[in-house]
Amino acid sequence: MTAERIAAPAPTREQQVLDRIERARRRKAVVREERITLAHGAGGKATQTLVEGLFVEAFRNPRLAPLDDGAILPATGDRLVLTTDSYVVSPLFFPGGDIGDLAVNGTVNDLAVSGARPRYLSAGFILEEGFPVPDLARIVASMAAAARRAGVEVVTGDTKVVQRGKADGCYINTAGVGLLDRPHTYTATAVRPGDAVLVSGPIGEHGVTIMLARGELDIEADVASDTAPLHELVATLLDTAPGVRLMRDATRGGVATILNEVARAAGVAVVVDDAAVPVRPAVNGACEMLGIDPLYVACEGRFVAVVDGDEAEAALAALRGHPLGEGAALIGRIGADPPGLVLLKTAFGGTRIVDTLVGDPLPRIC
Amino acid sequence: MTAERIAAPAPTREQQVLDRIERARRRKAVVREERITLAHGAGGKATQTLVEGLFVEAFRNPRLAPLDDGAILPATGDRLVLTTDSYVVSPLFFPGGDIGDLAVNGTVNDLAVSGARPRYLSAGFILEEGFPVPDLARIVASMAAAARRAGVEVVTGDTKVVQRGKADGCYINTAGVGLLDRPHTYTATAVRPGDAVLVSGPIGEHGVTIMLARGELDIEADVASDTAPLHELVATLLDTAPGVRLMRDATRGGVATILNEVARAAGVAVVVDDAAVPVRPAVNGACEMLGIDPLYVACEGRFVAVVDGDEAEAALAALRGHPLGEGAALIGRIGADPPGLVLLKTAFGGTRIVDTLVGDPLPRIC
Amino acid sequence: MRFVDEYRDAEKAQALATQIAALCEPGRQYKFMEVCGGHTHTIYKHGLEDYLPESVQLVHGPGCPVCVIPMGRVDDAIAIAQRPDVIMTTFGDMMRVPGGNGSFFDAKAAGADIRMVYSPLDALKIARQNPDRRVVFMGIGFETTAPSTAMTVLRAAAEGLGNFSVFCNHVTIIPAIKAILDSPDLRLDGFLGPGHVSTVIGCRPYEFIARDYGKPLVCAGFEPLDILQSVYLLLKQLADGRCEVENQYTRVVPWDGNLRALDAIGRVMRLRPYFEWRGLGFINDSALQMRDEYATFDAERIFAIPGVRVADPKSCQCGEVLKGVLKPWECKVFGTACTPETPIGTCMVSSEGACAAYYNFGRFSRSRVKEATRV
Amino acid sequence: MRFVDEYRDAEKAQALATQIAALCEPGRQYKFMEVCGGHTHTIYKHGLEDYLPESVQLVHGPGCPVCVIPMGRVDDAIAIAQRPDVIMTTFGDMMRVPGGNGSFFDAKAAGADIRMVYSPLDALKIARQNPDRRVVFMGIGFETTAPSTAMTVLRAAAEGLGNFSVFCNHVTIIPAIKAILDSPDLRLDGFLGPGHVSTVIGCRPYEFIARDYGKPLVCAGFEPLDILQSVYLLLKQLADGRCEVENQYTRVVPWDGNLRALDAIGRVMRLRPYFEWRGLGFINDSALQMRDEYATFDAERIFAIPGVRVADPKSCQCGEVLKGVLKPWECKVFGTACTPETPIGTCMVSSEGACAAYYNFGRFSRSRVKEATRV
Amino acid sequence: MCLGIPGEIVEIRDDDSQLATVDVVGVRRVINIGLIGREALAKGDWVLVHVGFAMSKIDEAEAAATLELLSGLGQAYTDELAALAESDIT
Amino acid sequence: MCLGIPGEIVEIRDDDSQLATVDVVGVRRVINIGLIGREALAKGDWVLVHVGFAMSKIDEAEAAATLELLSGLGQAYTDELAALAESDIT
Ligand code: SF4
Ligand code: SF4
Ligand SMILES: [Mg+2]
Ligand SMILES: [Mg+2]
Ligand SMILES: [Mg+2]
Ligand SMILES: [Mg+2]
Ligand SMILES: [Mg+2]
Ligand SMILES: [Mg+2]
Ligand SMILES: [Mg+2]
Ligand SMILES: [Mg+2]
Ligand SMILES: [Mg+2]
Ligand SMILES: [Mg+2]
Repeated sequence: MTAERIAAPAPTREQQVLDRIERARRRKAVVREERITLAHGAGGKATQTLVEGLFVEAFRNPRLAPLDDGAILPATGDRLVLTTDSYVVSPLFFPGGDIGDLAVNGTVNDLAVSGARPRYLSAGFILEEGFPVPDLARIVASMAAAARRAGVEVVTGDTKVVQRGKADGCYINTAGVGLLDRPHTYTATAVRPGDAVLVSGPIGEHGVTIMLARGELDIEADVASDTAPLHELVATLLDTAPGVRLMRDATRGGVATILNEVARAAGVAVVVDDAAVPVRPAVNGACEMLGIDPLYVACEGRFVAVVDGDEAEAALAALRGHPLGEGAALIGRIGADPPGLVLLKTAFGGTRIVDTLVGDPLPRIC
Repeated sequence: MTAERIAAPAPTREQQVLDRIERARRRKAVVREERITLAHGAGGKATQTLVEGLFVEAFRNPRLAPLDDGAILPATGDRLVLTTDSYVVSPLFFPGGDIGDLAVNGTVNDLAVSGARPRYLSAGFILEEGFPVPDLARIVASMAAAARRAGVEVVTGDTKVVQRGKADGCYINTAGVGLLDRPHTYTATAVRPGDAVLVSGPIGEHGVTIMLARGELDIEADVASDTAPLHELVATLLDTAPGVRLMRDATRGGVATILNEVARAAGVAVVVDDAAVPVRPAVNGACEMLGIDPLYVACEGRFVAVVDGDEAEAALAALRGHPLGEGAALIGRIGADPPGLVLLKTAFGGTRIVDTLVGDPLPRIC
Repeated sequence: MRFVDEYRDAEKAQALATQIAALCEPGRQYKFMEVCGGHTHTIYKHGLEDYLPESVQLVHGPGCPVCVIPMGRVDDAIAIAQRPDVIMTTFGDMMRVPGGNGSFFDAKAAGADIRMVYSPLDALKIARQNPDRRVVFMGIGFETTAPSTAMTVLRAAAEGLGNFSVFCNHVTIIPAIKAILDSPDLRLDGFLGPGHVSTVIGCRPYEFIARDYGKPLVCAGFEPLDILQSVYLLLKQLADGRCEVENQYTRVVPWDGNLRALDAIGRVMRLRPYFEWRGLGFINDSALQMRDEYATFDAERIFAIPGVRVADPKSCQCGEVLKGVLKPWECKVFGTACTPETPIGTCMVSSEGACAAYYNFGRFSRSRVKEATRV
Repeated sequence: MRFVDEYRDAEKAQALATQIAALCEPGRQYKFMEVCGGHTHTIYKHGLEDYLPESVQLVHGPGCPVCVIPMGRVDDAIAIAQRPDVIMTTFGDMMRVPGGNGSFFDAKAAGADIRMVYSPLDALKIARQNPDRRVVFMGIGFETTAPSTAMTVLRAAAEGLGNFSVFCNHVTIIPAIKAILDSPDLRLDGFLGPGHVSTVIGCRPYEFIARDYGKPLVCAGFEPLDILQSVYLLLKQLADGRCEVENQYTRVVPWDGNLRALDAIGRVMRLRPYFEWRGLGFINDSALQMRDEYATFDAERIFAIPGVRVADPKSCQCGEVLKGVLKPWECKVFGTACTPETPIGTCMVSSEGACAAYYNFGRFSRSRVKEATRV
Repeated sequence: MCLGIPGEIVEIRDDDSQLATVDVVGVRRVINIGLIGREALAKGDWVLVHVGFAMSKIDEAEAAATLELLSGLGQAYTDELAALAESDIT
Repeated sequence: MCLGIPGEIVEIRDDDSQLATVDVVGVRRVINIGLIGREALAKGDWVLVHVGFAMSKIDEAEAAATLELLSGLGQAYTDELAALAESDIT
């Protein structure tokens, strides 16, 4: 023992207390509150606890861990895809999923249908003061599970808390970065007459599920959201059919809206065979009851693909070979005239226009 | 004239009407409504009109134009930075800026302080039913102006409309992608004893401006938000001082929170000289009146930099040479002990801890 | 779906089409009015006209309850809805109908608490859940819908629910048909009768049409085969020289209607001396109002409403369309100034409105489509 | 800032520190209580103890109005706030104070309409703007703040504002000081008197402290030099063998106080027979309640409040800290179970609370800091 | 006008609430049957539903008769086609 | 307790509202001066502001006296330092 060591003063009682406190402060952050308060969004200790105790815990990955202002990502290849969506679904939890997996799958799907490999997500939460922390934990867990399933990492995020009455529990924005290895650019202007129109599965399940889950219509049906990550299914399709012109996930506005976007952008006619459009009976029943058209109802795990007509059958077979594409169907063809319009050959044998909808499909009595 | 030409049937009156309609439909989209309705978020015609008539118009660039599910970006270099923030500021318009330039500058700044060249933004709008369209147009215009100023492009976006009473007019999420050319990674763990702490200008102006702009405190002062894009100022600093360890824009939680994050992450003591911290008189006066500490008040155009102690003076000179860094100051040093704490040498000559705040700084009477 | 899919069979339709074609006298033009907007919707939604020869023309009648609401009544409803103590409830169909100063959607965006319901009973539920608010149900519809409003009022009365009331805009179909029959500029060969109204009023009330006006009427169901068969039946009457009221929709419509439903209406409501119809002007005894016994459930009496008559926009030709005088595309503003996004007339709002149906479903010419669908 | 910056001068402080050191008898320990939480805040915020010799110790008194509110009163306030018709208003200081079942912040998150105000007059404004709601102002504070509450009530009465009331929790400083002086386990050498309370009550009410208890008191301002000078004046009295009430804060505190303010209090409020103080128990005549003449503005009479006494948590030693018997860090739960995020006692909530001030500003030991700040 | 949809009665409430549950291809809703009357309805009956009320009981015999008529027309058409084919005018 | 802040009266309302505007380094707020009285105040006076009320008028002479006293102590200290330097005990 050196003299110096002996000379080091024994810590005072105060210092012992302070050391104990510092140890306590270094312990793993645990969110103890039952509800979100404004403090969780103020950037101080509560925010820190929420981020470390909940988000980092669930999304754990080396790019997120430093919690710096931005996440640093290795970028291989020479083209990226960036996309974003905010999720404001109500209710937050519904048969088949919740806002959490929706927020991951939705953005993954926008990347996938752009032809990119989904890789990184950002997550921006807007929470309403009073939101139950267990609900948030559940949402975050399902985001994390969805991210694992889709092979993406949540690498950066943000949390804001707004006054009670200034949100609806929880809104989530995700932005996604995907790596575009394939040489093609999938865009509506590539579509040309003679192409075939495919849909990857039965439509309208997500939208009908949400409408019924709100409980206001007092309608019960055995339906569940179709929310799913489509990147594998898309990859399967692209590997089989090099003549894919365009893919779109059929979210808000449904299949009808996408087809109209295609018709307008490419200056072509889209001719759909109503009888070929896959719709599950319960979805159909609910739509009949409410007087709405399944073609306008949102999906969250289906996409529309326009492919070279010669590859239509091969493309369909490829889709059907994947569990998420079992219900895929060839629903129509691209024509030249009348440009900009979507026509439907009705099951009854007639023909009509399918236009873009003005607003949300509203339940109607007449 | 060939026989065929003569044989082409003259269009019927009905067809003439229909042709006129199609021409009308191809005209430039113009948002005619005074207020946002749920239809603007439903994905149909109103959404399309809003996107084409307002957003694309303002943000015009070739990557946004296709309005596909994601934007395709050329990626040069081998590292990217991804960041995100949601903006929920109230009021939406305030002296010195609005939520629009805030949403651009804030994300640009997170990229800048990560050492990246800000390049691309996504923009996710959550609008409250009833939000005045002219206000939205004003916000979008100021986003576009801020983007131009910062040299970034808004390449993809999303719009949701929520029921009245489920938001506060307009929330914006931006995610940003920056290209990281510099070999360094700027992160808190790089900080070491002997380093110097700089702030790029007078603090607290944004936070005080917002508090007063709410009008609830009935306090008037000649203050304006400091919102500004910091990428040029950061570049100036990095070009001068290769020994920059870390930069952070001092947003929510203010300078004090950042310093605590540094102290904790790096296991160092941060010792700040209160007298050296630049605070404008009006900010100081408002803080005294409200009983809050400017160190915790948010800035939106200031950053904290920790640099090699030997480069402190050069770094300071570099900052001060740029218009946005005129008020820069050397405010403290990094020490070894006590690790994890931020100490303030008060102007009065004493010493105290500066801890992370529990919640928002609240106006207090005692 | 049972009782639905069977009546959407393309093969049977083809057979009917052949029979229909066979019944048409060469060179003669036939013009039948489908009274009901539901028929209009079916016709366009299924592309039914593709089965009809060019000589058979279907014209769209006044039977869309949303299309006939005058602007002033919409303004009145919005005035009630704008009161901070009121929750206004209505069917989705009403949300986009323009008044003199915007629609329910606009009023909602501007702050009024307006909620869509699937059933008037849902409005009652809202009233129970919000005892401190006044819940108004905007009742629209013909005799099909009036009984449900009446039953709801009876239920509210039984529960003693003091915060519920009805803004009654129910209308009656017979005076409207009579107004059309009396219109000088009309040439019709017969009527497709409103199937669902008839579940309540039965078929007897139509007898004067055949008897006094010499026009055959077939009470028709709402599936495409129902309509084709009804057209067939009309043509058959004409071919046979008969002029009768026939019931094609026997599976649903009893000849005598639904006495319980008529009773419910009669207990709660009585005829208004006159009521304005969009485009058709004032028609005597053509609408329902709340009886004095239910004055406390009558929003019209509880709230001060502006009650101002708002003239239809000058450019609006809904009246002509509702009377079947003009085809939708013949209206001067169709598809340009008047579109589903920016409707000028109500016929452009409801998916049963003739203009909206044609715009949304039928907006292309027959010959080009034949080309297009061949791909 | 005028009247502020002059009193934050480090050079003058150094001079004072020298004089203070010179006045200390070698070997003697001095213990002065700053009655007022504002002083506590200043002491920590400016690091004032760095100027004091080890032998001079400042102990923190009961003068933080937030720290002394018992849990039951917080629960009562929350019970009022939870009524859907009520808007509760209070100062930011109150928001995080824990009751038996959470704080105002928790209640707000759970749905109560609770708003922070800067002045009671702002609460009045809210009452004017929300005629259909009942606006309650939670009045807290000593005699400094009570006059503003009283003036606000007088104004509300003059305006005939029927939807405004006060949940009165104003307390009086003298009985609290007396309770501390009567506490057996205390050893104090003098008091720093509460400067801002004294603007209202003046210096005369302290005379019994010097006269009956033999403790000098210096009425002290709130800038760091004010406090150092007051410590100097206390040490000087002790050195001179004097025991008086002195006024260091003459620029603001008149010896006789503010008669208008006292009058306003007297018109609207009267003493409560007894009131519970956090940690100190019940003290007679130590708080204010609304007079009968203003019963209609008294939230305690308007609303049914639980009024249940909630015992302080077992582990809480706020009482000892408020009496100056324990230093904050000597409390068993300090900094571990009791932190500003999860306060057990009220002293950890207000930035004037002794525990919060020490935790936030002073949580490191003197010797290590000397090292640290040398870098 | 007046969207009506056929639904099968799958449950009738045992009280005087006049409520029943209908099923439309697996989709269920509680509706009011007061306009028909509980006594006139049984499980398995089909009704036409409009705005949450049963408007009329669907007459299955009449439905079958209509369809038969339509098939008859179809038969006539098929016969005609057959006759046409046989006539062999080419 | 009781945060108080000195502010300069820059405007006194001409009515009986007992309101005045104070300025704190360029920051302004309307406050109530009813606890001092309009008659006792003039533009340019300084008051101590607490929760939106003026609690007392700041006595500038007393403020100066306090500061002088503090400077005196400072002077004594400086003198002492000077004396110390002069004594040259090294
Ligand atoms: S186009 Fe519009 S205005 Fe013209 S008839 Fe149709 S709905 Fe009426
Ligand atoms: S540490 Fe907490 S419980 Fe202990 S005395 Fe301080 S405030 Fe009270
Ligand atoms: Mg940042
Ligand atoms: Mg997107
Ligand atoms: Mg998407
Ligand atoms: Mg952030
Ligand atoms: Mg998409
Ligand atoms: Mg960020
Ligand atoms: Mg940021
Ligand atoms: Mg989107
Ligand atoms: Mg058609
Ligand atoms: Mg200290």
